[in-house]
Amino acid sequence: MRFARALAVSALVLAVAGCEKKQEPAAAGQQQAAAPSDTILIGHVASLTGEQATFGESTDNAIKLAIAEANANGGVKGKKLALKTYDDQGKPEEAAVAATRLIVQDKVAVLLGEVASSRSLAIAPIADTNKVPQISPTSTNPRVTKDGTKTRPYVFRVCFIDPFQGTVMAKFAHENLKLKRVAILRDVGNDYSVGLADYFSAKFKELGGEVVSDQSFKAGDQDFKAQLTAIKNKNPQLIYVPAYYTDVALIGRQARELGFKGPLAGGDGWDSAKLYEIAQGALDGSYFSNHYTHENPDPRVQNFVKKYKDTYGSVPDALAALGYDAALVAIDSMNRAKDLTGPSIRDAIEQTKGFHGVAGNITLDADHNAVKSAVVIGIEKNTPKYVTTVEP
Amino acid sequence: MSAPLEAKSVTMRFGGLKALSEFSLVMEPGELVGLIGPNGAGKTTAFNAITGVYTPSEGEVRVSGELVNAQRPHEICGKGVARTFQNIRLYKQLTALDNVRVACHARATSGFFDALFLTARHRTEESRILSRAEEYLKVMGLSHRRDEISRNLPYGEQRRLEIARALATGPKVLCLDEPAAGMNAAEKVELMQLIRNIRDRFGISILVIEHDMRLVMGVSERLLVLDHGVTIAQGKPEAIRKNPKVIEAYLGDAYLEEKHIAITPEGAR
Amino acid sequence: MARAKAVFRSILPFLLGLPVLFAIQSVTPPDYALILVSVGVNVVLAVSLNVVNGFTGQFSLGHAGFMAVGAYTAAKITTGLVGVDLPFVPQAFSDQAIFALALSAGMATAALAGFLVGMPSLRLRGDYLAIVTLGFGEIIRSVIENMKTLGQATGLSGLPPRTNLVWVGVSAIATVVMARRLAVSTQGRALFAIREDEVAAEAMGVDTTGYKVRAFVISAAYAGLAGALISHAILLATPRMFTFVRSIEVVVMVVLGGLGSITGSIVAACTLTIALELLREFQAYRMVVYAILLIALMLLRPQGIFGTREIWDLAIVRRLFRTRQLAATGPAGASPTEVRDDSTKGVV
Amino acid sequence: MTEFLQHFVNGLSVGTIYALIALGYTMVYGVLKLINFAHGDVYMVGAFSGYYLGIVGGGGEPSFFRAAYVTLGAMIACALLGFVIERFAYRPLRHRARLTALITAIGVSFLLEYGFQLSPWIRTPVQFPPGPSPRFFPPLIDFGGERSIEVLGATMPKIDLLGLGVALGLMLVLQFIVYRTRFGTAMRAVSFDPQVAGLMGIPVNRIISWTFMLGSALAAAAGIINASSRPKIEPLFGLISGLKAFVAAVLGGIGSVPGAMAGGLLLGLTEEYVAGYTDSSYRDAIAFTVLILVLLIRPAGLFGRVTVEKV
Repeated sequence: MRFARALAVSALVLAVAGCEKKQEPAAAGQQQAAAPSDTILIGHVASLTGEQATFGESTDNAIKLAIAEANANGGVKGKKLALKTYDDQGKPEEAAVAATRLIVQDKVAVLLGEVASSRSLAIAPIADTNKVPQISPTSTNPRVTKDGTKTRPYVFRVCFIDPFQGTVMAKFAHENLKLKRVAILRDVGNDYSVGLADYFSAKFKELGGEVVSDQSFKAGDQDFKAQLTAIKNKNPQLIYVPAYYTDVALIGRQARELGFKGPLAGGDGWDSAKLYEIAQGALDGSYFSNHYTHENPDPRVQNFVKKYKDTYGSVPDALAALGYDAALVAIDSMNRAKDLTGPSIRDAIEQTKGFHGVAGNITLDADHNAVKSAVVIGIEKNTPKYVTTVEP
Repeated sequence: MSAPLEAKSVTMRFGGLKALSEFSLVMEPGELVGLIGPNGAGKTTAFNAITGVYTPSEGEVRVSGELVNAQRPHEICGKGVARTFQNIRLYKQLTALDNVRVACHARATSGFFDALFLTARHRTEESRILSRAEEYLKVMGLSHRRDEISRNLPYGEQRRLEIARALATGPKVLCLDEPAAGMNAAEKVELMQLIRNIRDRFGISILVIEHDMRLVMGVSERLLVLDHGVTIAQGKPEAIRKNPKVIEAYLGDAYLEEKHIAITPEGAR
Repeated sequence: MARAKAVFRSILPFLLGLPVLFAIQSVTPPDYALILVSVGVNVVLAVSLNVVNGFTGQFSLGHAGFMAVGAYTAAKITTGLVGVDLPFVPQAFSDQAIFALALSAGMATAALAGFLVGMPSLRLRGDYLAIVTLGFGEIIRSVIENMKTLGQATGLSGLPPRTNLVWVGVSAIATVVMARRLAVSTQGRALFAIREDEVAAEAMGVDTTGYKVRAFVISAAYAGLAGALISHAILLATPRMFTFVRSIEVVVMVVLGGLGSITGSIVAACTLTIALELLREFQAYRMVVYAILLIALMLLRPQGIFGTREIWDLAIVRRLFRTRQLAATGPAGASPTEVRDDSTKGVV
Repeated sequence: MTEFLQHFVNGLSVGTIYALIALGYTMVYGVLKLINFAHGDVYMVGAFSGYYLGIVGGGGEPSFFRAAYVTLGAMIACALLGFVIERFAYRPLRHRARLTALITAIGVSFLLEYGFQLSPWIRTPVQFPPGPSPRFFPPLIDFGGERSIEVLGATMPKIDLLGLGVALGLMLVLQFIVYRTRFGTAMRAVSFDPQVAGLMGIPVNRIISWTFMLGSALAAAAGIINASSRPKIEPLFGLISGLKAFVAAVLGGIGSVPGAMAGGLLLGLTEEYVAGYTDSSYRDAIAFTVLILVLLIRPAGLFGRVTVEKV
């Protein structure tokens, strides 16, 4: 009996709490987008803590920069922009809650994020249901914007997707470097890495090359020599390591310690000043595909690099550049949109064509993916050097 | 009809040490047998071998004729051999009642499914267990402690609760490991009387380990004397009392007892 | 008639709970709904883990692994049957029926996993058991990460949105009812006996291994249920959701609530989940505050919020309800009057 | 053959680190029966202390002197940290259920991990907290010329060789302390039964504090050795290593000093050969499988003694 009573009481408390909570957002929620307020809120879901915090941090930094710039230029439609960032600890379920809160409670006009595809996938359905556009800066998995055969109406990205980036490096290795035998070392716990590795492998084989070894590691591992020894024994001419710079730097060092002399290759996850700081020249002779190059004389790029460096004391990595672009696309679309409701902004984003971002010119295709050229960057004397541009 | 409990040449070895050798015992129904011997004689080892805590290195243990050597303690308990422990092992955070109810579980027929879906079987079972448990508490004079956490009971009552718990498993043979340890003389006599009563009331066989020879002689019909793992004598109390081997083995301990030098219960493992 | 009565008694908590849940469901805005879902899922997790860690005294660190098994099984079923309608019933009903099937399947496979893990590992004790269960959890995750059909690191996405507050509420009630009924049953007392003294439990006829495995299996089944629910709330199942850190979070809830205390687990699960949500404003400082909170709480109440007792055993609550019984309080499920007055009290 | 040998060398290098962290785990467990969950994070703090010391003082050319100064400094810093953790987070809970202290241990672990992930409050002379992005750990010793030696075609970095030497040395020192000194005797007494040890006049609190400090200092040494060999440090890098080291300690028989060493090396080698010769994507899974199999055959680990409960 006591238990039944306690249960009843707690149910009641819960119900009351539910009702109480309901009241304030409902009251405030009626006028939602129509409410005349002088700021437009942009939401950002990022992993500010956890294993991938460093990526969330640079994305968030860049977005702040973009918004500050836009405000300095008069904001959007006469209103100031404000950013609200929620941490998701790198967990998909947290990302979902964070996104929901941003949309429902904070009434953000646009949602930026997430870096990782697995978390963007948790956010995407929420953006769709609530009709608030989501722009992911760096989620490269095709499924983020496409649910089965259907394109998600409110989900966009400003980066290219795995199939393109994977094939870029496969083609480059086969045609430019004239290599026949490669090995792959992938981060098995990371969807980005697995996706790139799969597409690279498929394309390289299609071109007639041979993948002699396909090894895995897990982010956070400190030692990769077991895999590298096995790889080296197969005598590949190149090792494709589609992973983040945090691991790649050590992989490069350890490959050299084991006496592997050939090039390593990777994707945009490599792009960071930290890569060179930690690798200390171990990656010389390697290549990676990226969205842009710091050497690009374009004033927009130079301006961004300089500002970022001044504000945060480090050279922006690819994640920062794409975060910046995502924010720019959002701001530009809001300027073009007929009003600031979700559907209008969505339509404006969808029409983005030839947008001049720091990480390349962005045109969104029917599947809401950015169609843009990729650049291949080589590493010489521990510094990145532009090599070539690959058109989609 | 075979004996409720039978041990045939049971030997226990730990490494090179022979803790018990060729231990044989036949318990007749309703018999009260005392197992005595000085510290380290192997009394508790014999208990452990009988109740399945140890698997005998050699020999046979039979419960109602069935060989139970390799069986686990709960299986042997289920066949009708219950025990208490020398160093009281109650479920310290449970109430006196629950301690006994756990033991009633040995005869329960309902399963997890019944418990989770509150089947009729579960409900009759629970009320049956409750009334049985209360009965055993009453027999041992613990009804007034029913809802007290067992850890908080006085020492003597903890001992009695342990016996109640063992009884609740519905045994044919009850093995009591130094039930009077740590009690004063008057309490000991009272307890021995109680043990007799239990035997008479439930008609079960009881095997008692006891350190105090005089005490156990008063209640047992038969005695078994162990020394260094070897059965040195067995028979009626009067005969044992006069047995020179027993006197020799016991001299040291009896002497100590006389001088009232405390012997820790742990000492006799 | 008796049978009907028994069935009625068995499902009474759900009959009472459902209208409340539907009411809550209809008034809760979506942002709170998702938070309440995670609260509910954490209640399921904490209470079910309490059956192993609190009732039985076995230290398991593999709860996330069983969540993963449940989540992936259910996700495979719902995504596989998407667009399939049962004949003669409205589509909404058909969807829910399929989801119910998926949840049950998730529970069943998780229970099976619990059995496979429990059989060998429950021979070990204490920290050895902890590390082995943790290992199994990681093995399960590793296997998922390597399976193409399970989407590897990306996992399964595009799950139909089936989890709602009613499902979560029913699951939470089911878990609590399970734990409570166990606690006041002879089976539950056998589990407590194992926690208190394994040797003595064995000697009193409790098949300790068998009971430990059973507790483990039941607990795993509910973990699977929680996994299935959360994955259909965020429409995604990825290995990243089921790391050992997740298992640790659940252990924290159980210990903070008080080992063996069902209400303690509930309160701890609610408090911690909501606290973390409120702390979201602190951004990167959130987890730091959380960590300090955790240490402080443990130092202030080392026995957990309620110790091994239930909320109604606390003096302050007793006074509130003017409970007749003044006898000393028992630990979880030890309240002796519970069974005797079955006719009136047996509902839960 | 060369490949086999190369794997052996690699495995030793990883195993050394596991072993060093496991030594600290095992000691703390030995006296307190507590899984010091924060140990992996103390290891991380050790590496960061070394990093900061390397920047602030003695900056400049790598030298033996600098290495010694940084290592000792980091060990002292972590010993102090260990002292503080034990004093304020564990000691008040010593007489409570063991799981209670485990939760505070988790709390301390979170505090260190997430605390170090915050963006810097202090920017000069060093940035503290360091924030989430990885940092380069500067070389402490210059071996001059070749950084690796070659044995039968297998290459081994000199720094790993040095690390192995240091680890073995520390293990011997520890073994000596535990079995040959008064402190060690007291430690073992506390481990056996703290209450009785207290009654025998052993200052239990002080012994436990010292044990904690010793264990934490070992973690710091492990942190420095690892960072010298794999010069990337970040706030979360103790998490996985700590977990693996705990596995190693259990594998060897938790509470046993040679067990921790053997467990660490065995785990390192197992992972290495698994990743090298079979499917590297199952590396962790197989490492755990090995652990489980070992524990099922020897429930107290390789060097642990099965304690039969007296009835």
